[in-house]
Amino acid sequence: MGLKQTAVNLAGIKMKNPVMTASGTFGYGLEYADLIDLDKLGAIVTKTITPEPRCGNQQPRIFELPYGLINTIGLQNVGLERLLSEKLPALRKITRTPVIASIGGYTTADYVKSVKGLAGSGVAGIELNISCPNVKTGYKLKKTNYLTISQNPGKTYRLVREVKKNTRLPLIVKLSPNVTDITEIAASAEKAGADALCLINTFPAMAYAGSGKDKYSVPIFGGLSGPCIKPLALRMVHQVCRTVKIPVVAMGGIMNGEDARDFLQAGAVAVAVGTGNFVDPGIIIDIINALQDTDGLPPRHKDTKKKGIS
Amino acid sequence: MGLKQTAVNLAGIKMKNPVMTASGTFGYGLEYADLIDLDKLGAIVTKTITPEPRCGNQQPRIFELPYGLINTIGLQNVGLERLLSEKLPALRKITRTPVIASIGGYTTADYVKSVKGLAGSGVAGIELNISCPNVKTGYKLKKTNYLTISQNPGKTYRLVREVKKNTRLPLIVKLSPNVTDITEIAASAEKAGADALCLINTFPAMAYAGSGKDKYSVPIFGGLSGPCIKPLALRMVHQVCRTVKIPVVAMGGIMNGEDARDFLQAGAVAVAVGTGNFVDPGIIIDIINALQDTDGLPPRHKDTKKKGIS
Amino acid sequence: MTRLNCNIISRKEFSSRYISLSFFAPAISRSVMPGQFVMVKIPGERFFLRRPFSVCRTARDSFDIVFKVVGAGTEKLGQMKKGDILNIIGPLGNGYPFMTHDPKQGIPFVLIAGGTGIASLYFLARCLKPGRGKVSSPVVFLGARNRKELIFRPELIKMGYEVLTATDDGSAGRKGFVTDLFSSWLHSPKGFRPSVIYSCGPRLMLKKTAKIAEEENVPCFISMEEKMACGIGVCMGCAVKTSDKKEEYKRACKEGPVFRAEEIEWD
Amino acid sequence: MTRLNCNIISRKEFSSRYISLSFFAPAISRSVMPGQFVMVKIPGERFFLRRPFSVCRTARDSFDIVFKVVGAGTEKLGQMKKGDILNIIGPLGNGYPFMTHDPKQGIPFVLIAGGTGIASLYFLARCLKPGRGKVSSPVVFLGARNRKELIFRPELIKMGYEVLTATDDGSAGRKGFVTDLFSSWLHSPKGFRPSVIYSCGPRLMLKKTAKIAEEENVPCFISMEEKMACGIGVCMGCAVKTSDKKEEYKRACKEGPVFRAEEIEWD
Ligand SMILES: Cc1cc2nc3c(=O)[nH]c(=O)nc-3n(C[C@H](O)[C@H](O)[C@H](O)COP(=O)(O)OP(=O)(O)OC[C@H]3O[C@@H](n4cnc5c(N)ncnc54)[C@H](O)[C@@H]3O)c2cc1C
Ligand SMILES: Cc1cc2nc3c(=O)[nH]c(=O)nc-3n(C[C@H](O)[C@H](O)[C@H](O)COP(=O)(O)OP(=O)(O)OC[C@H]3O[C@@H](n4cnc5c(N)ncnc54)[C@H](O)[C@@H]3O)c2cc1C
Ligand SMILES: Cc1cc2nc3c(=O)[nH]c(=O)nc-3n(C[C@H](O)[C@H](O)[C@H](O)COP(=O)(O)O)c2cc1C
Ligand SMILES: Cc1cc2nc3c(=O)[nH]c(=O)nc-3n(C[C@H](O)[C@H](O)[C@H](O)COP(=O)(O)O)c2cc1C
Ligand code: FES
Ligand code: FES
Repeated sequence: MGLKQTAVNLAGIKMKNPVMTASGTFGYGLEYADLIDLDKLGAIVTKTITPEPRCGNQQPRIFELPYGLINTIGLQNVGLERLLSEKLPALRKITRTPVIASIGGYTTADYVKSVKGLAGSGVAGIELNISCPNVKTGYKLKKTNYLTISQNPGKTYRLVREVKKNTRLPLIVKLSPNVTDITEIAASAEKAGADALCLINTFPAMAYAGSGKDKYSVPIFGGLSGPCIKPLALRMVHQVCRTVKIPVVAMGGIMNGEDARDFLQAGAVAVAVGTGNFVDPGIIIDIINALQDTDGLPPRHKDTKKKGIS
Repeated sequence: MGLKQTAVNLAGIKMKNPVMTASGTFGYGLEYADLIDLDKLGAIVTKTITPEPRCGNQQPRIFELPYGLINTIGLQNVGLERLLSEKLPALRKITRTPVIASIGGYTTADYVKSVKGLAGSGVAGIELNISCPNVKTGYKLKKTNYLTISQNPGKTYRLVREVKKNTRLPLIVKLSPNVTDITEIAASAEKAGADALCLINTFPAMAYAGSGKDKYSVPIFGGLSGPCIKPLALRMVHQVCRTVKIPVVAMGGIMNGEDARDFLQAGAVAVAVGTGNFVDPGIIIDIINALQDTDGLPPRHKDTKKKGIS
Repeated sequence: MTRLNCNIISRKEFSSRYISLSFFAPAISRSVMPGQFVMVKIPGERFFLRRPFSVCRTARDSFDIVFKVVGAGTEKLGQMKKGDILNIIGPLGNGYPFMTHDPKQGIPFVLIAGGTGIASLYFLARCLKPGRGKVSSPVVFLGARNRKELIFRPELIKMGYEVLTATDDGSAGRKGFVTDLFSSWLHSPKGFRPSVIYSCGPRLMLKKTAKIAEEENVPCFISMEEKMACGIGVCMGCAVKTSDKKEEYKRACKEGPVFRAEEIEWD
Repeated sequence: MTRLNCNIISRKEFSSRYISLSFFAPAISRSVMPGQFVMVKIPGERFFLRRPFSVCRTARDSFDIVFKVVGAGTEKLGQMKKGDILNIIGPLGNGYPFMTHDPKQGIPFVLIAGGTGIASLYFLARCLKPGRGKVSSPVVFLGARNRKELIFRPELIKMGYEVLTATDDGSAGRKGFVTDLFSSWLHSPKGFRPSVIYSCGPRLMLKKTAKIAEEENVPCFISMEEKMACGIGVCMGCAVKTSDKKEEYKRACKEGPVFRAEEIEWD
């Protein structure tokens, strides 16, 4: 049984296999270089950067559950300039794997500034993070929060269209699962010119982080990731793959080859591993091997019998 | 350390403790009578009934995950008439615990018919299920699906107002978590006259149910419940308790006393146990004991420091 | 129906994948009927739901289950040892009705078991007096993947049953489906139209059995396995489609698991 | 930094809640420096994230950790036995810089440990030559809940350190905070302004230590514990607020866990 063909073309980004890293769980690609062979990855997605550096939220930022993780990092990042001057050149030195830069911001201008800055930087594509639940503002503030505008189809449309005008790089739009109907948002992004979609970002969640008597003094609000969100992510990927024509990158609780195959079967062109990297940095390589060793990529869009809500 | 005072008044329903059963996980209250003392419960919520009996969805209806459950029962129920003539009288014979009837339907008339039928039946309150993800229609059908109208504030408002006009019983409106902003829906229900809110129903989810070669032939779509949804439910309960004045019944993955206390701390007046009943029918009694034995009910609405999205 | 912490008092391996456990549980052993089942809580948080197993034998104070390792839950269950304690709810469901010899004709009954389906039928076989009708002894048709999985055969023979076997791989008895074996036996010189058929096994096998029973016009009771969340009738997860006008979907855990074969709507 | 499956070669119980484990791992033992830590994968699916532990001792081919059972993860870790294999990533982070005696004055250093904070400081104590300055031996201030939790005291004395202890319940040494002990020692006849302070322990203790160090104008290095998801610098979960203009939040796992005390922005 030889290795199976696993190369995919994601909106023009040529990947040797459909497995990439999820933004925010792989730093700027450099940190894992000691532990795994970066050349084996399909693509590397960097931590979301903003034009200016950001310092992120207060502690605690991490809350572990038996089946997932709540994080409230708040987009701590080195900023566009250091990404361009330090991180990308360093990464390029150690691997040829395509690098996708994830960008975030507070205004349309922020996003435009970042895509312009990334032109000619050597990145293979851009991921538009408009779905981070961890940045100030949120449910009480009525002001537009760009980092959650993927909860609104009109705003999504306008931002994506504007960004698209300013870059020739493949544009992947990352969506929030925290919406009534994700197909509506997906359609807006597609119409506005997105080359691919990425779903899903984390779910807004909450836990009481302390223990014993202190417990209720520290409510932690943040994004939920990990195995527990997989059934929700899979449903959304399945839905969206049946309503848009552009390719979908799927993620949400992928921990092994079988999880990855489920998402590919549901229609995704590529998958990303996030929280799994923390559990074990070797997971992503195991997943790539599993896809190559067993039966290759599953046939997509083949569900025939459908049940329940579909 | 004596037993702590745990009685609560839920919109006029006097409960000896704040722990009730979640609709659809406790049948019509009769089935568990051999195993647990029904008199100990705060309230019993019946399986959602529709005016006519319903036979529900095809097999498989249950998919187990290590941290939750996907079900696609499809509201199999005996119908209003048998509820009134068989189930409620039988239940009344064996317990004095308040019974709340959960009702569903396909038209406003269905709901109105059920509440009218329930007048004088001895039930202590009515739960309006407008959030079941498991009934035909769903994401592809554009036709109004009454069982998911809690995804739309306007429709929620109109249905609740209409039902409220036709009953004097306390009306608890059960909401779907599958919305962009649950506070908006909660506010509509409150404005329309709901006496209490119940959150959350299950999340639309998907899994491939087979194994090995057959795996991808059986995609199962259904509602996700159990421990994995707790961080999402807790976030929504916390949000809603800060935006409405009417009491909230909270549920989603409650498996022990600590889970129950988390929701009460977040602001809920009562909690419901669903999937936990399957794991162990004794769980609900353990939870009641835990609330009585330890520190009584936690002080509510007391979070001061807030982090992340709040 | 009770919920008990039950001590495992013995464990037997038929093969590495067929294991039987005995539980100390007088409250269950003294009331359970053949065809009824128990819901076993398998230790470990990841086994969220209890697992249903038929009772296959009882003693005064204990009962046995026998199961095949098919997934993570049965894998874990198979690792349990004498002295371990498991939480069990039972007895659950409705068992097989005892209709055996046709009193006028003395015609014996027949049991048709596929795979682990033998569990509940073995218990039934122990409770019914095999006796000997005018025609012949009651016959047990035993189907399995291979020789190793043909369990309880010696015990059944000793009790006075005639046992005919079929295996998928031909490693014992006839190669092929047990229903085909039954069918050709029926039309063979030794065959007879039984007074009643009891059957438990894979869905397809039950469907074929039901068809033959209908053709031959023999009363037939089958035990149906469906995925169960609660096992006691509250979740409606285990619905079986029936021809009943009033209650189209019946609960395998409550109205079943034993049904009259003609009631079932096969698809 | 490597990722290895490490065999537990010995296990020691200081008390039922203080346990130490030795792992066979030449790749780690030969390169790890005091103050560095490892991320241990605790068996069982429910332990989603790895747990960080300081290295407290090394031999040629092995290293030790010592930990207190505080939650489900350390509980499980405490049940591990000789021969069990755990997956470990390390060494991680930056250790304590070696600045010890003030060369001109011969003034010794001081270690201040609270609770499990002794782990990394014990390793440091073993690597630094305690020697004896003009003034006195280096001093270890050891604070813990109670007598039982004051670990490594005999070993430190044997190595030539002076060890002063404080316990919350007064069951050994002075009753109260170790920082108060340090503070009154400083102003006592035996006290001296140390050449450098190394400290590890609860946040509040570190904050107080930092304050004293600042007042006395002594260089001070502290090791900070923050919740960690990755331990290798990718998740930004372990951020520590610093006065650094360029990088306000530093990563405890990458730029730390050892920081210069004056860098930290306490709140
Ligand atoms: C009334 C009844 C009696 C049964 N009696 C026996 C018996 O005596 N001996 C025996 O070996 N098996 C019996 N089974 C089947 C047995 O319950 C399953 O093999 C077992 O639950 C598989 O668990 P698992 O974790 O190993 O498999 P997994 O496939 O990992 O289980 C995943 C989920 O699917 C359910 N499931 C899987 N297979 C079945 C099945 N065939 N029927 C129902 N649910 C299933 C499990 O309960 C669990 O919820 C019976 C089933 C029912 C409904
Ligand atoms: C760099 C570093 C070195 C450490 N060295 C030691 C040591 O040598 N000996 C020792 O006993 N302890 C040490 N700790 C603390 C140790 O990691 C925690 O006690 C342990 O993770 C608790 O796990 P648990 O599952 O028992 O607790 P739980 O509270 O159930 O853990 C839940 C989550 O919180 C995290 N967590 C809990 N307490 C802490 C803490 N104090 N610091 C960081 N994360 C925490 C856990 O890692 C886990 O992700 C160190 C921590 C850090 C950051
Ligand atoms: C610690 C952490 C940080 C994250 N940071 C980002 C980020 O900067 N940008 C982004 O688009 N997504 C971010 N995510 C979301 C992940 O990329 C991913 O969408 C999500 O975690 C679901 O995948 P998983 O379940 O495999 O982790 C972050 C997730 C985690 C856990
Ligand atoms: C098998 C099953 C059937 C359910 N049926 C109903 C129902 O009929 N009506 C309803 O409002 N909710 C129904 N629910 C949802 C529960 O009442 C509850 O809202 C949900 O399961 C979350 O709580 P849990 O995590 O404690 O189970 C059902 C849930 C399950 C698991
Ligand atoms: S398994 Fe729940 S009703 Fe049968
Ligand atoms: S723990 Fe992930 S960056 Fe430090």
